[in-house]
Amino acid sequence: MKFGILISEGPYTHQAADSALRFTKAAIKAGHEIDRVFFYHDGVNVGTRLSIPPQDERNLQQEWSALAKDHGVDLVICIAAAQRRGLLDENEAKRQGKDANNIADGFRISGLGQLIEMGILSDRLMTFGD
Amino acid sequence: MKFGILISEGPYTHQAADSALRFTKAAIKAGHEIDRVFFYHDGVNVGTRLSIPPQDERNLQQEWSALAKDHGVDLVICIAAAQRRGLLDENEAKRQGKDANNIADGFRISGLGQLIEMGILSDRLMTFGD
Amino acid sequence: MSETVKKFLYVNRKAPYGTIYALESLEVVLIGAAFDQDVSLAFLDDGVFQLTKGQDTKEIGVKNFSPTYRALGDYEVTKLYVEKESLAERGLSADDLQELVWEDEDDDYAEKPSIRIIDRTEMAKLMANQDVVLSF
Amino acid sequence: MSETVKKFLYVNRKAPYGTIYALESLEVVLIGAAFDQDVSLAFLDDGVFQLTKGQDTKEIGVKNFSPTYRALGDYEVTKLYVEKESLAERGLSADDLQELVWEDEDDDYAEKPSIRIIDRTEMAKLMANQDVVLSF
Amino acid sequence: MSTLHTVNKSPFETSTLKSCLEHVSDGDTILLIEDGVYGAMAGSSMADLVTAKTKAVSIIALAPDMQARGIDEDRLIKGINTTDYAGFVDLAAKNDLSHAWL
Amino acid sequence: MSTLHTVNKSPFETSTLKSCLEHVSDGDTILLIEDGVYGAMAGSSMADLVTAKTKAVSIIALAPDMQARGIDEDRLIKGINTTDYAGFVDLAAKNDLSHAWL
Repeated sequence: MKFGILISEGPYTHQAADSALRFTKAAIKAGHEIDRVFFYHDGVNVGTRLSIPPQDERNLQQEWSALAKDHGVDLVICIAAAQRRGLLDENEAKRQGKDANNIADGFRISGLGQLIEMGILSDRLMTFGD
Repeated sequence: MKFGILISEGPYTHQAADSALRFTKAAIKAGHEIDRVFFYHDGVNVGTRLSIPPQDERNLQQEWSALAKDHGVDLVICIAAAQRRGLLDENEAKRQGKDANNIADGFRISGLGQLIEMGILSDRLMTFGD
Repeated sequence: MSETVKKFLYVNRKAPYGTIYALESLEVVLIGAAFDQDVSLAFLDDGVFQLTKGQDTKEIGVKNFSPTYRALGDYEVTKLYVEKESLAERGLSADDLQELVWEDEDDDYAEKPSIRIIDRTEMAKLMANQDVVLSF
Repeated sequence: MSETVKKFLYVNRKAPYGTIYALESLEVVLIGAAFDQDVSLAFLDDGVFQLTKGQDTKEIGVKNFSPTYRALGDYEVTKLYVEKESLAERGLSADDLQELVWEDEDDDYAEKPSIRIIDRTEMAKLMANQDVVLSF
Repeated sequence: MSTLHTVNKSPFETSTLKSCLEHVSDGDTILLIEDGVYGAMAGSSMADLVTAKTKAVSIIALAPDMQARGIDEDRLIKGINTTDYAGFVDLAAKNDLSHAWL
Repeated sequence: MSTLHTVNKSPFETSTLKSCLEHVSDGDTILLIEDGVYGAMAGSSMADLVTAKTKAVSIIALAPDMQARGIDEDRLIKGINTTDYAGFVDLAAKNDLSHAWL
């Protein structure tokens, strides 16, 4: 079965990004396909490579990036939500005249259409938010 | 009278950062002193210079940076909360081996002791959060 | 993809301005309108506050996005279900809501109301009868 | 600054793990302990869940910070007020909470309980009688 | 000693206003801000609970947040007044302590 | 057609669980996750409301979130079962639709 995952809250502040990660891992383990993970609202902040959680805590960005690498999970950050919150890739930074970018490996920035498409193409859409 | 301001939520997602800004401006206008503004929890995200809100919306980071410049308001971002959420200045980025930083003009990163000190030294501590 | 038509329900349970969810939900609806799916919007609990008349955000510095609901008809988003019990619990009636309309091209472009007040039992049925529920 | 002693009250009204507020509030308490102020902690509403026994976060991958409350006594944070009505509404009693103690050096280092169960009227009085209230 | 309590949540969504009402002391002030202003509306399922406290404490709604949400003054519970940000600052200065109910 | 409803809020802090209970259809499943698991506890002020629904719908609590919060299985309302993340995935696959109450 094809799952689409929507994550609406940032890492650490709300458990939503953790719950989504555990659900995704369990779904992959059960042989399901993860069509796409879409990061919206503060969820875009999961994709920053500049976070440094305490050493005895989990690193959510790295865990998601590993899922992208190991299982080809498509991690899409909403461009409109990302701009409001200061999450940029190299192209966006250039286009907007910003001197730095902060997106992590395995994440890509795209439009809200990718969320709707995920809703159309996946068998089940799961939302994790607040 | 000396006010200390604690902001606990990020920009745009919650109105807290807006309310704090309007309270601060009104307090300055009324002749009060703003001792310090302390950014905690997701509030640290107010201080990123990489955000690009839509052109017809307010830019909270710029408004706070202007208050720091025009009125000497001390804008302090909690280092522990900032590390979890990926908000870094040049020194922190170097120290942590990160290739970019994203702090905006007028903000500085420091410890939680600055919040306690603000509680001790200000006449009133106002909290804006969720 | 044009062959797949799914029933999409956008569930709105949060008040506007205190948090960004109402605005960013509306942005999804506007983008989603281009995909030619069968779209409904549900407003219940504090979500009914999104549709009230007379919103004026000048003094709080936040963008007033309530006029955007009036544009939904042009995007062929014409089914806005509002829960009666949620209105009543908040001391509101249908008169407190904006008048939202759409033009029915199959009926000589007659203006028809987009807001449909339904009760809780009907809302539960609406929710049960969907392919995708998006809540923010 | 050593001359100023203010009454600080940390108000805890949120459950642990679902959000980070309980953990980051505790981090402020630990740092604040170095400032030699008159510190009290209030636990009411869902905040009482922070102090329950037997928390084990292994399966959710989030750090279990509940043992840290047991260290508060060593930081001379010895006044943890827990509201009786909040416990009762949640089906909890004092027995469901961790045992937290501090050593009274003025009384031959006798171990004394840090948790004080108070009722809502006493909680209101406690809140009224502070110089600084920090809520997260 | 008196306290300024601020409540920024809708009373229909969270129990924050209810908890605040149960913990205020006579003579305190409750300022409803952001989504908290919905608690000031007459005729709602929360109105009786709020009305019952208007004698012992001063309940005030922040007008800019009311206007943003389209709430006219004539919709407010009797006994609830309004103020603006300047008034908010005055209330914070006038009371000895501020307590934000989050 | 059946729906998996997820609730991740404490029923003492927000009205989310109450609203979900009022909008489920017979035969649906409610999965309590994160702070939502507090809604599964017996003896609380919410327990009667939840218990009343255990006949018409299946109410399940996510065990990892219960353990994190120190809630033993014997504290649960009778008729509420538990599951783990693998069971969560199965529930999502088995039901036709998922509805997150946020």
